Amino acid sequence: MSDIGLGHFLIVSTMLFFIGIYGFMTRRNMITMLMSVELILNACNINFIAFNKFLFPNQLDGVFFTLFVIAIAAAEAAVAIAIIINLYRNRKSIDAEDADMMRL
Amino acid sequence: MSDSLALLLVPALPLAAFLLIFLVGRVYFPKFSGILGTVIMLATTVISMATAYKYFFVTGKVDGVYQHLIAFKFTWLPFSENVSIDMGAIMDPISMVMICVVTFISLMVHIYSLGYMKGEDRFAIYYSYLGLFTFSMLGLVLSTNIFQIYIFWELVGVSSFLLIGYYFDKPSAVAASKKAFIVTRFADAGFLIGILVLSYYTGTLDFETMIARLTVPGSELTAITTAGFLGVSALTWGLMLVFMGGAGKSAMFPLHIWLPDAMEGPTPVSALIHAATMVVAGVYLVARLFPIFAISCPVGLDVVAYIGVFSSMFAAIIACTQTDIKRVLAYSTMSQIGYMMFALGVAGYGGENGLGFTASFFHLFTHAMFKALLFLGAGAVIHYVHSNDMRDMGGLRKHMPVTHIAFLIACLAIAGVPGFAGFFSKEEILTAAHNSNPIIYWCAIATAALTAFYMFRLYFNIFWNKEYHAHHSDSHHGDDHHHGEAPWSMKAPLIILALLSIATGYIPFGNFVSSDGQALHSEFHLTSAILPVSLAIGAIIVAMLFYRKKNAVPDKIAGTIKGVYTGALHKFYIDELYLFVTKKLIFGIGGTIAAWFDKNVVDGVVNFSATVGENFSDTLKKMQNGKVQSYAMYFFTGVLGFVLLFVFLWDKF
Amino acid sequence: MSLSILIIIPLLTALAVIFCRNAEQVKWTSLFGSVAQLAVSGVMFFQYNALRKAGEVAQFVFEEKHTWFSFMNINYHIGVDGIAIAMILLTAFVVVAGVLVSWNVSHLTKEFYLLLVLLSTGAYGFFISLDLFTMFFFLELAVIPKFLLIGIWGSGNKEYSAMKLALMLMGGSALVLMGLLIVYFGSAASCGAPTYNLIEIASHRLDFSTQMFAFPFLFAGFGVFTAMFPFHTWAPDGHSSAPTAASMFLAGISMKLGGYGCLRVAVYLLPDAAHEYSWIVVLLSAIAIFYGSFATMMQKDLKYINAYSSVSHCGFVLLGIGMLTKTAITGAVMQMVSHGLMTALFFAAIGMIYERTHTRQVEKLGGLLKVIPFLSTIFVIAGLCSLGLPGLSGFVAEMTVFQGAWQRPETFYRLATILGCLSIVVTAVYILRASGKVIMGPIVDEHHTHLSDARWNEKLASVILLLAILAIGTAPFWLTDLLNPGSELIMNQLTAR
Amino acid sequence: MSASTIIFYILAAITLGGAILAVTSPKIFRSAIYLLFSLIGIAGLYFWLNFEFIAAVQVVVYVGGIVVLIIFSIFLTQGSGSDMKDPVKIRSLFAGLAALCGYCLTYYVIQRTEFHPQLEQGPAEISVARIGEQMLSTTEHGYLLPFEVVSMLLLSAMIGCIVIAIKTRSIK
Repeated sequence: MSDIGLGHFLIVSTMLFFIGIYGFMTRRNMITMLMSVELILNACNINFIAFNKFLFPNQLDGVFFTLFVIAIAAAEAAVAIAIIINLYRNRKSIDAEDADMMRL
Repeated sequence: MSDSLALLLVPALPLAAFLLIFLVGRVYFPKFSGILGTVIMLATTVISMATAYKYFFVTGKVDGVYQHLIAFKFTWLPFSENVSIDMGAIMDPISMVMICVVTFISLMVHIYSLGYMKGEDRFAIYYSYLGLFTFSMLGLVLSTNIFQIYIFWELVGVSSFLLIGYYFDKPSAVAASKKAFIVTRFADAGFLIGILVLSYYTGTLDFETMIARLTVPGSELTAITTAGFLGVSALTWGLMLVFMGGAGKSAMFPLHIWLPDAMEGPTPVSALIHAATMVVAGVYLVARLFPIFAISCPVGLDVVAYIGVFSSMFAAIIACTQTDIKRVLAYSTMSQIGYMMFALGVAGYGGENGLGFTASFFHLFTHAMFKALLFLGAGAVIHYVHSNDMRDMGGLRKHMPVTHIAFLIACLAIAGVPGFAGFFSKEEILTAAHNSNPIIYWCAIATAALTAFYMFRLYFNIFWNKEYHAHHSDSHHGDDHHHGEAPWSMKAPLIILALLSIATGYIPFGNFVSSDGQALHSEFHLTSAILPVSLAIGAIIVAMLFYRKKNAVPDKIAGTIKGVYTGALHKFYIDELYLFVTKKLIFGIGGTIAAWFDKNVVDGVVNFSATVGENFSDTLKKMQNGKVQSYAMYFFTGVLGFVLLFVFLWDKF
Repeated sequence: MSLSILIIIPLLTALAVIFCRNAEQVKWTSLFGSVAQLAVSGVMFFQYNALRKAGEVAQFVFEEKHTWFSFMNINYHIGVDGIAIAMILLTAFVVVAGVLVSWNVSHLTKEFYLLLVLLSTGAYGFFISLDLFTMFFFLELAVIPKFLLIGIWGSGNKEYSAMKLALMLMGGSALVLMGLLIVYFGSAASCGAPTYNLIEIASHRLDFSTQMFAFPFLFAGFGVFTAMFPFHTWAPDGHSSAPTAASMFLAGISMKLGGYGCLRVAVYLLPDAAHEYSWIVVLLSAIAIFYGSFATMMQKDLKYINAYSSVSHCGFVLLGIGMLTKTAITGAVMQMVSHGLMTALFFAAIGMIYERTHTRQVEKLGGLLKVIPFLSTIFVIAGLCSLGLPGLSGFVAEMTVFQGAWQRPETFYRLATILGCLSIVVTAVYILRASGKVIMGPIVDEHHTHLSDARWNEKLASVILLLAILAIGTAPFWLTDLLNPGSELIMNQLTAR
Repeated sequence: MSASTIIFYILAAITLGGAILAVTSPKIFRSAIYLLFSLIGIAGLYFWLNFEFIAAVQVVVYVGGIVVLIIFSIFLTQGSGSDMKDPVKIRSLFAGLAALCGYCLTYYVIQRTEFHPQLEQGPAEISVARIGEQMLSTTEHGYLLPFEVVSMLLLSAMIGCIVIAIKTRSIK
C-alpha cells in the first residue's frame, strides 16, 4: 500500500468533482451536462470508498453508500434522459440555453 | 340716526346692492337692477351727506378743532394681543369729505349709466359691480386701521379690474384690466411690506395709535428711526413703501402705465373710478398718514412732492399729443393727481404751513366734480359718435348743446379760469408751492398752462374744428343713429355737475379741512393769481388759434419739435420699457429658468433615481433568466462563499 | 362626544358602499355619509367652543385611549385641539364637495367612491391621532387609495403619475417612520420607557441630540406630503392626471397631512431642533414660494397651473411653520385650511370645464364666461382667492403668515418674507393670465359655443366650498379664535428652552 | 516508488484526463467515450483499493448501463459527428475560475484536516457474501430499509421514465 494515502484519493476525487462542476456549468448540451453530473457523483463515490478504506476499514457503510449512489445515479440518468428526449421531441433542441421556459 | 349706524349703513348699502343684484337681480329682474342700484345709492348719498353735515356743523368740532371720532370698531382678525386688523369707521374731516365725494359721484354715475348702458347684455352685472366698487371705496375712506385700508385697497383694485374688463370679449379690455390689476398689485406688495415695517416698530395697526406713536417722541419712534436698512431709516422705508402703494393706485410716475389703458372700461366707470374716486386713494392715503410724514419724515414728503410734480408735468406733456379723448382725460387726471400729491408734499403740519394739505383736498374735491363731468361729457360724445378718436369728431356743438356747455364749463374749471371751481383750488396749491419750493412752483405753473392748452385742444377738436358728418354711421345703424343728444338720465348728471363745477370753488374749504383740524383762513392774493391766470388764458387762445378751425399750424409745430412730439405721442416709451422688463426679463427669463429647472433638475433627479432603480432591477431580473446553468453557477458561487465563511470566519468565533 | 365617530362614519359608509347594488345607491350613500360627517364635524366644532368657553384648559379634548399593541406601547389614542378641528372641518367640506363633483363617474363607480371614502378615513384618523404610531397608520391609509384613484380613473400619462406620486409619498412616509422610530426610542431616556404618546413626549422634552437627529427625517418626510421644494414634483404630475375629486382630495386634504404633521410632530415634539433648523425650513419654503410661482407662469395646462401654484401656496404653510412665531403658526394653519378649500374649488372648476371642453390647454380655451357663466364665475373666484383677494380666505391666511413672519427681525427672515410678499404679484400675473385667456376674451373654439352650464351637483359642490371660503374670508376671527390656543401651546413648547 | 504507486498514478491520470476531455471535447460522441474511460479509471481505483465488488458494479452499471444509455440518447437526439455549440465564453471563464477556487479551497481544507483512522485493521478483502448479508440484515449495521427505499425509488423512476418518454398522440 506504500505511500498512497487517503489524501491522494481525496485530491483525485476533488479534482474530479470540480471538473464535473466545470463541465456542468459550461456545457450547453444537456446530455453532456448529464455526463458532468455523473462525474460529480463518481467523485463522491471515490470519497466514500476512500474514507471507508482508510478510516473505518472494518465497516462497510462506505460501500453501501456507494452502491446506493450508483443505483440512484442509474435511476437519475434514466429519468434525465427521458426528459431530454421528450424535450427534444417538443423543441428540437437539447441546448440548455433554449430551455428557459421556467422564466416568467 | 346715530353716527355708528349711519356709517355702518354707508358702506353696507352698496354692498347690499351688489349682493342683491349679483345673486338675485341678475337672473330675476335684470332690467330693474339699474333703478334698484340707483335708489340704494341715493339713500347712501343722503345718509353720508347728512352724517358729514352733522360732523362738520354739529358734533365734530370741539374747541375749534375737528376731532377724530371712531364711529364703531370691532376686531376682525387678531394677530396678537395688540396687533389686529380692526374694521371700523373713522370720522374726521378728510374721511367725511371723501364719503361725500364718493357717494355723490357714484350716484351721478349710477344715474348716468341708466341711459348710457341701456340695452347692454350685462346691465345688471354692471350695476352690481358699481355697488361693489362703491362699497370698497367707502370702506377704504372710512378705515381706522392701516390693514383695513389695505383690504379695501385690494377690493377697489378688483372692482376696477372687473369694470375695466366689463367688455370681456374684447381682448384689449382684458389686457387693460390685467395690466391695471397687476401694476397696482405690484405697488400693493410694496404697501404691504410698508405696513409690516410700520406695524413691527409701532406694535399696532391702528391709524391713531400709530400716528401718535410716530409723531410724539418715544421708544417706538426712536426704534424706528434708528433701525435702518441700506442707510435709510426704517421709518422712511416704511413710509416710502406705503407711498409706493399710493402711487400705484394714483397712477404716479413710474406706476402710471395702467391708467390710460384702463379707459377700455365703460366711460361712466372711467368717470367714477379712474377720475374722481379710486385714483385719489393715494392722495387720501398720504393725507391719512400726513402727520407722520410731516413731523417725523420730511424726506418722505419731499419724495412725494417731487414725484407728484414730475408726474403732473410728464402727464400734461403727453396729454397734448394724444388723440383718443379718453386718454387725454386720463393723462389729465394723472396730471391733476400729481398736483394734489405735490400739494401734500409741500405742506407742513399745522397752521399756515398746512395750506398745501387743505389745498390738496380742495383740489381733490373740485377735481372730482369737473373731471367726472368731463368724462361723462366725453361719454355722451362717444355715445353719439361711436368713436373715441377726436379725429372722428368736430363741430358737435350744434348737435349736442347741453353737453357742449357742460363740457366747456368743465374745461374752464380745469384750466383755472377765474370764477370756476378749479381756479380756487389750483390757486391755493400754487400759493402753497410758492411758499415752499420755487422749482416745484415753476413746474406747476408750466403744467397749469399746458393743462389749459390740452383741455382746449380737446374741446375745440370735439365741438368746433370741422363740421360733423355722420359718414361712418351708415347702414348698420340706420336711422336710429341720430337719436338726439342723450336721454335725460344722461343730461341731468351733466347739468348738476356743471353747476357744481362752478359752485364748489366758493366753499371756504380751509374752515373744514386742514392738517391739524383747526380752521385755516387762507388769504387770497390777487397778485399771485395774475401769472397763472394769464398763462392759462394765453394757452386757451393758442389752442383756439390752432384748433378752432381746421388748419395746418399744429402739424407744423409738431414737425418742428419732432423728437419731443413723437416721444410724447408714444408716452415716452414707458410702456415698452415695462413690457420689456417684465415680460421679457423677469417673467420670461425667470419663468423659463424656473420651469426648465423644475423639469430638468428637480424632476430630472426624481426620474433619474427611478431610472437607476429600474436598471438595477433589470440587471437583477436578467440573473433570473430561467437557465439552469446560470442558476447552478450562482448556487455554486454561493456555496463557495459559505464554505469560505465557515472555514475562515467560523473558527474565529 | 366620542371622537371615534369620525372614523366610524366613513368606515360605515365604506361598508354600505360595498353592499350597494347600483351606481345611484353608491352615490347617495356616499353623499349621505359625507354630509353626516360634515354635520358631526360641525357639532364637534361647536361643542369644542362651548367647552373652551366653559373654561376647559386641557390641550386636547374628547380624548380616548385604548391599548392596541401593549408590548410596543402602541395605543389607539385620539383627541383634538383647535388646529385639528380646523383640519377636520376642512376635510369634511372637501369630501362633500368631492363626492358631489364625482357624480358622473361612470366607470367602476362603486370602487371609486369606496376609495374616496377610505382616503377620507385616513385623513380623519390622521388628524385626530395622538399616538404617533396610529398617526402613521392613518397616514399610510391615505396614500394607497390615491395610487388607485389616479391609476384607474386618471387621464393622460396616468400610470407614470400614479407611480411617481405613490413612490414619492411612500418614500416620504418611510422617512416619517424612521423619524418616528428615532423619537420612540429616544423617548426612553426622557419618559422612562419608549412611547409613541404625543402628549407624554411633549411634556418630557426629548434630549437635544435625539431631536437634532429626528427632525430632518420627520420634516423631510412630511415635507414630501406637503410638496416642499425639492420634493414637490409628484404634485404637478399627480394632480394633472388625477380625476377631479382625487385632485381635490390630493391638494385639499393630502397635502395638508404633511403640513399638519410638520407642525404637530416635527415642530411640537422637537422644538429645540426646530429652532436650529428653522433657517433651512425658511430657505426651502421661500424658494418654493417664489420658484413655484415662476414655474407656474410657464405652464400651459390649467391643472398644472393650479398644481404649481399649490406648491407655491404650500410654501406659505412651511414659511409660517418655519418662522416659529405664534402668529406665523396660526397663519400657517389658516393657510392650510384656506388653501385646501380654495384649491379644491379651483380643481373642481377646472375639472368641470375639462369635462365640457375636453381640453385643459389654456390656448385652446377662451371666452367661457359667455357660455358657462356659473362655472366661469367659480373659476374666477377661485383664482381671486388664490391671488389673495380680501374677503376670500387666501388673503386672511397669507396676511397672518406675513405678519407673523415679519416678527423675526433677522435680515435673512425678512428677505424671505419680502420674497413671499412679492410672490403675490407673480401669483396675480399667472392667475390673471389664465383667467383672462380662458374665461374672458373671444371664444376660441366654436365647439365651445354650446356648452351646458353647471348641473345641480356641481353647483352645490361649488357653493359649499365657496361658503366655507367666504366664511373664513369675511369673518376670520372665529378661525383665529379656534386656532390660537393650539398655536399658543406649540409656542410655549418652542419658547421653553 | 513501488509499482502500486505507479499504478495509482496511472489510474488517476486516466480518470482525470478522461474527465477533462469529457467536459471539453467539442464532439458529443467523443465526449461520451472519454467519460467511459474516466469511469473505467475509477473502477480501476476501486480495484486498487481491493473493493472488487464495487469495481465490478461500477463497470456493470456505469460503463455497461449509463454510458450506453447516454450514447443511445445521443443517437436519438442528434448527429454524433457534428460539433456542439461553443460554451458561452464569459461563463466558461467564470466557471473555470470558480472551479479552480473551489478546488484550492477544498485542497486547503484537506491539508488542514487531520484524519484519525481507526487503528484496528479490517479484512484485506471484503467478501460479496458479507456485503449481501449486511445489506439485507436488520441489525445495527443492516441496510435493509435503505435497500427497500432504493428499490422503490428505482421502480418509481422506471415508471416515471415511461410516463415522460411516452409519445402522446394528441401532440403531433
